Amino acid sequence: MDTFINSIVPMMTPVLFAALGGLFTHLSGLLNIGLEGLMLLSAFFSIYVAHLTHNLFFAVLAGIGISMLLAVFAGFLSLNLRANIFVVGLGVNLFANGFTVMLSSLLFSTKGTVFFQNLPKLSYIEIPLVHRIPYLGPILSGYGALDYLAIGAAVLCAIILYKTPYGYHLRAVGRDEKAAQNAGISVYWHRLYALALSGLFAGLGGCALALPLQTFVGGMTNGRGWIALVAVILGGGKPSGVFIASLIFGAASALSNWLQASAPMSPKLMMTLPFLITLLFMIVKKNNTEEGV
Amino acid sequence: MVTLRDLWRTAFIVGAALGFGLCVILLASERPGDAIYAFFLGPFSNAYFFGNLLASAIPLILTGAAACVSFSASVFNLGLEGQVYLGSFLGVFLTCRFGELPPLVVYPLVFAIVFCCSGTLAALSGYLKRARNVNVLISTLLISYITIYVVDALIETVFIDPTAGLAATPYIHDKFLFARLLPPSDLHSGLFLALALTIILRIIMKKSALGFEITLTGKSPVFARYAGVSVSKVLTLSLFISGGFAGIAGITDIYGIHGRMFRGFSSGYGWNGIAVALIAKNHPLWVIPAALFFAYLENGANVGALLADITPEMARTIQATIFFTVTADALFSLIRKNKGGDAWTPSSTVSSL
Amino acid sequence: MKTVGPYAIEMEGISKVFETNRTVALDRARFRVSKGAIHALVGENGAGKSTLMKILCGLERKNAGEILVDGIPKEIRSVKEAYANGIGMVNQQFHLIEDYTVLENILLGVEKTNRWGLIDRRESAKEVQKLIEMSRLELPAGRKVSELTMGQRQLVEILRILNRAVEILILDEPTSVLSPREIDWLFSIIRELRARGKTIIFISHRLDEVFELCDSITILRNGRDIAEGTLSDFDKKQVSFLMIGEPLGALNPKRSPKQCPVLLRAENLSVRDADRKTEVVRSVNMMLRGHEIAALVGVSNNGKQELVEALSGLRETSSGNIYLKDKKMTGSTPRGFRKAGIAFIPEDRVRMGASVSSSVLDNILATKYFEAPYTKRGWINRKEAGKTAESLIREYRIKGASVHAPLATLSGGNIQRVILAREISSDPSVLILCEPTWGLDHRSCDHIYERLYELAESGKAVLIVSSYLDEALRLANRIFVIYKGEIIAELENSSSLTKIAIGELMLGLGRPLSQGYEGDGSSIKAGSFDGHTS
Amino acid sequence: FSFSVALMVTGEIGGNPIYEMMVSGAESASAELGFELKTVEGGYNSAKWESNLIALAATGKYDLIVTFTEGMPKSVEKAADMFPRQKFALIDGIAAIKPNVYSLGFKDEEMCYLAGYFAGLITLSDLPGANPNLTVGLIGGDTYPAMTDRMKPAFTKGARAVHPDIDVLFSVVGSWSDPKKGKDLAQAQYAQGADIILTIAGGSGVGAIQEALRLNKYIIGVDSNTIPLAPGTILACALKRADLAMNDVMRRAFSSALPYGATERHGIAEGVIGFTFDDPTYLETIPEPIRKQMLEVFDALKNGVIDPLS
Ligand SMILES: Nc1ncnc2c1ncn2[C@@H]1O[C@H](COP(=O)(O)OP(=O)(O)OP(=O)(O)O)[C@@H](O)[C@H]1O
Ligand SMILES: Nc1ncnc2c1ncn2[C@@H]1O[C@H](COP(=O)(O)OP(=O)(O)OP(=O)(O)O)[C@@H](O)[C@H]1O
Ligand SMILES: [Mg+2]
Ligand SMILES: [Mg+2]
Repeated sequence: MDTFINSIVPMMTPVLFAALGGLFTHLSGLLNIGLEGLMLLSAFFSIYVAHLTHNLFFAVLAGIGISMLLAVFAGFLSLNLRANIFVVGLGVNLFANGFTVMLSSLLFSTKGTVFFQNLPKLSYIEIPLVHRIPYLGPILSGYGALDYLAIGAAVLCAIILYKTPYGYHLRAVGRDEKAAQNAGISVYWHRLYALALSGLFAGLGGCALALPLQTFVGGMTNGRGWIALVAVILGGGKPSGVFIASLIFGAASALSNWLQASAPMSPKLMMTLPFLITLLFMIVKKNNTEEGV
Repeated sequence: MVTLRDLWRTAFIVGAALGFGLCVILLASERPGDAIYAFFLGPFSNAYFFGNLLASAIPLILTGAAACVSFSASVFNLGLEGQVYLGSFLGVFLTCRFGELPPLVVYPLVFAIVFCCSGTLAALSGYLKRARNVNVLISTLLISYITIYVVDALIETVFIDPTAGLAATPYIHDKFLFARLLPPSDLHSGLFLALALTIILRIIMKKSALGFEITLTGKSPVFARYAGVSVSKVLTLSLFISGGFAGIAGITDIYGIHGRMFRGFSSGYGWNGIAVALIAKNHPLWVIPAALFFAYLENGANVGALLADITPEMARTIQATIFFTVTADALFSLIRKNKGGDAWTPSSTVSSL
Repeated sequence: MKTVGPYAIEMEGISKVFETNRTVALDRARFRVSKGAIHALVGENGAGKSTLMKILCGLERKNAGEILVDGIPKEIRSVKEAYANGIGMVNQQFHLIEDYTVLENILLGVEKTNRWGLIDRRESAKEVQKLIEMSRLELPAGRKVSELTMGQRQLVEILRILNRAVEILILDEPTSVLSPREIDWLFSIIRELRARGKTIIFISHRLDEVFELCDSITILRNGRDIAEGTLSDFDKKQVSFLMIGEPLGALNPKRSPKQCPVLLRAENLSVRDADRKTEVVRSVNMMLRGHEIAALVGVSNNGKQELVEALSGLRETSSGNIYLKDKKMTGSTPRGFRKAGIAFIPEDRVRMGASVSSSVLDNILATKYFEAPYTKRGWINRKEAGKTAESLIREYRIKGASVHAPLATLSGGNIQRVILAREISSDPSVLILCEPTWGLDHRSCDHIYERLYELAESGKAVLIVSSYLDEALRLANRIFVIYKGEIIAELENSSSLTKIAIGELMLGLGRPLSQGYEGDGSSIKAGSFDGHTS
Repeated sequence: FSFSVALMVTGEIGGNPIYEMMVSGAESASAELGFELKTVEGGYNSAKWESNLIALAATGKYDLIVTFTEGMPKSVEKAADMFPRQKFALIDGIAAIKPNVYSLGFKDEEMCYLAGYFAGLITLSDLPGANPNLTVGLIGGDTYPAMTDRMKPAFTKGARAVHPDIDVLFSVVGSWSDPKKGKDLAQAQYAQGADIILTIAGGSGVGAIQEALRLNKYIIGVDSNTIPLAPGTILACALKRADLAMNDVMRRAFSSALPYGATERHGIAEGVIGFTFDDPTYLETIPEPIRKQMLEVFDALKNGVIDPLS
């Protein structure tokens, strides 16, 4: 049972990171659907840099950096050249998918799995004292550094969005562009910041996906960027909601994985579980009556 | 008015995008000249490739039109993929069931049932929106995922052709296959169906009361309600039509090319349909050139692989650079400056998600 | 006729062409305001007033011309730069974040932070409370703006600019949604600001207000300034002549009604608010007769909006019934109400009454398309619709590029005309309209009044909801006063009926007002209610 | 070049180890023998594969067109009918008999039987990572007929041949390139009592290896020898030498010795299916008795004494 519960958080982490990134763009009114691609790009570069430098810090930095770069580029396309953000986002996904495999075949001369056993490991952290609490200890403790960071990031995002002027301005921009402009807030810059932040968090998501596995495989995000978008909207545009949505999705996936192994059912039907549970959750939860489709 | 600056900007963007695409080719290809030729001109180099290009535009025209309808009502139907999938599966299943009947009886029957079933799948999200205020974007997406897995499970278990060697349904009878227009290429008479449906859609959107209600609701649901439109009904209906078109896209492709349904059948028809609709700025007729453009990019990649050494990942990278710029305002300034407000702004829809 | 320097603002040769519809909004206009003056900017609908002011505050870019602030040439490219130059503007179309609270809206862009960079809630609340108190207002600082009435929103907009401590304050038609009492409050604030040396630019179509309040004036016509000077050099006739270029016709006389059958009847009508908890309209009984114009007046937040929305089928009723003639309407859809002949013009024009991103034609068609001759077996006859639209544009003198241009490209007044034209032309048997002359210039007001009289004369019932008591008194045969969700008085409009008397009733007082009042709705705290201007 | 071959990959090479092996087999043959090799990646849009095949045949430039997998027979047959003078070879799939088509299938069931038998031996053993539970696992990249009809049953049969009560856990990743999910599934299987897992999941399998490393459990690899990636964790690999097979087909075609019109199925006897008996780590980590038993089963399969399916 502990293992089951313990498996939920790591399953949530990449999705949560990416969803936090998506959240900023959602609130700014320019939803970035390129999270999938940003994660993938960051996953590749973090592995590459980890391989070059054997330094996890640089690896994470590289992952974040490249993903922010692409996100800002997407912002430039959408804000300056007024390209459609949805199409640009699809472009980001396509680009990352192609470009990483291209680089992988150039740099590692394989288009397939890039796996290094000798990379520095992200260790699992037992929180002192906490891990000794009976029952609760094993659930609260014993995750990877990035897992803790993700939860910390959710808290940080909540603070940024609801306690700082920046957060107020950003949400205002998303709520009513004209009104924000009228209050002297720059719509352009806030949207660009939001996209940069989506790059930052999606980048972290990519690192959380690749670094603990010391592996890069082309297309290894497998739709997690899209799930992150679901979490953004399911979470009602709030970091806490996004956290809960990601957690639900993580738990549903864990359940699906768990049941798959021995259920006498078509595995394909088992795989619908995470989506089914998320959908049911959406139907059951109280949806505020604010309009907008 | 188009200023010189606009022209420069346009030239710069297109140049930058193509330049990057060329860099990719130069970097990764051993015979860049051949690769460039094959990618960009290959699809037009002979009737076979050109026929294939047109053939692969057919489902995109239909899914593009499908996306248009829902976007016009400002609902984001992200479940096209699942609706295509369900439509194709049902279509094949029914065609096998009615195998005894002549095609002219089966077609209308199958098209009607497929339209209704795929449409209902999409309209379900409209119902959930109305009953429980569930976000349509998410519910369509989730329902689509679920549909795909369930249909996969059906293909893998109950409706599988054991001799196929892969998860696929049995073939439908040859008499049901659409006529080929340009053999041996894939181009089939479904093209006319797609064009006709798109034009019908355009007429509905432009001339009918329903089309008016859909656009009105899309632009301002509050005003639409005030004006007496039943907003939730219109949303559900637009989803229904959208899903129906997606289903038709799937079964048309099967009648035209594959003759059976198999796992992984709709490789991105739904998603690409969305992109097509966005490039077409939500205008049903612009969907046709946008879909052709998309098909051109895909076939360029394919011809590039056949005649030169373009790999799928190179193709994706090049396609992405084109994606980045196709919707850039500057490119459309020539067309749109004169047309006033018909343009659909991305932020208004995306932010209302 | 000249305004005198030193000037706080000088705008010289300002031109503006809107590319989208190739409209010349401003044509080498000059605009100068003396320091410390209250300066009026007047002109017909579409004259270019708002555009000129938007250029001044960085919301629009000019094509040509130069701006001097305190004699120094300035480029104002964004609202932020305008604030930096001490210029702040209150737009008429509200620019508030609906789901932020009053407090958050007022502080938006100038939040107070503590040393961690976090918003200091306590300090903020204190500051806003102080601001509200200083301006003698009663506004719920913690309430979301979406729950406020239009008048309260206007006050929030004004407070927000006051909080910015600007030197030059632009008010674009601030009075049209305010109650008389609120207007008085605003004027006293404006005068106080002048006393503190600030410069105020005031846009209004109500010349009474202009003459009461302002020191100097600029008159704009078709994008050009055609006169400026101190106000004492002008009289009202002159100004309206300069504005429209022709003398104003005589005022139409008020007409007295015949006794006529009841058209619309509400019986014990109750309505709950959005979260279905409190009753905001309580057992209302009212009747509207053919051949008459009735007015519904009341202080904001007393159920006025909810009542008329219920009467027009847009809001669910919790009990009671609505009858049109003898047909029971309760529970019918908005479309059902429309088809039965009840037309409604809501207070919230931009969101509910129109779709600004749709074309003028579509806006006109929106409430008509489902009936002959515009539709036939589900197909719309666009030619017919175009004809109707063109004729309405002519009749209501709607100024704009074309019927296919988005509504948003029309000036504020012209948007109003489109909405009015649409509803009045639908030939309803009952017309309910909120703020009938909101944002309209003088000539259009008269035109609308004329249309309303015509409607009534042809046997229809008209109910106006107006915060402008002068208008109610001028138009209506009967006046309903709503207070705390109940119709507390139904008054025949005779010469003995005064604004003061109505005002007392609106506040729930049966006797002449001497001290403060305990009403919960009004925004103004204390001070006497002494009717409206002039 | 006097001889030229086109290789139509049904999908993309990236993320698909067996494709990678086959392509490398073809490339080495082309390098050794000096013929022209044109590799075409068909992409994930399977609608394109058949038309690619036809397009390649239509060029008439190639002496032989090679393609893979079990999904392709119908397409190969169609192309072969359209271009009767064009030679085709289908690897890892069996097409109907046509005079211009050669097909070669692999006996995946032998590979999986070997793996299953090995897994059974390990779970019963007293190796440090083995537990008393009679549970072994199989993680597949996806469900497809070869997996459900041959691989999984053979694996189960192999394991039960060691002990009839052995439970086989079966999970499907749904993707060949999702190492994270591979890891999660392995975690679930190990937590449910498995101590050794066979991964037939391409890039997704890497995640399972990581999880095994973390928990000190075991993995059986497939296709190529991956023991050096995680010695001591990947205990053995059941080999499917698709590269050798491909190389061999190319050689035979080059020397005009490929029997067109025939179909063959290669397995242990032909040296295509193998086991990492010679790997030094294997020799080191696996106790003698188990190794001996494995060799016996291997021989029995080779000689047809055991039917890996039933
Ligand atoms: N965004 C816009 N795009 C195109 N045309 C516009 C736009 N805004 C205003 N116009 C046009 O510019 C002209 C001047 O408009 P403006 O809003 O300045 O008038 P106004 O004097 O404020 O009128 P009103 O009294 O009706 O508010 C009008 O003809 C209007 O149609
Ligand atoms: N919420 C809104 N959404 C879209 N367009 C709007 C909105 N509010 C106003 N507009 C349009 O934008 C233009 C500028 O609006 P603004 O309120 O500044 O000027 P205006 O309508 O002339 O105001 P006023 O009535 O005070 O003169 C107007 O033509 C108006 O129709
Ligand atoms: Mg104006
Ligand atoms: Mg065991």
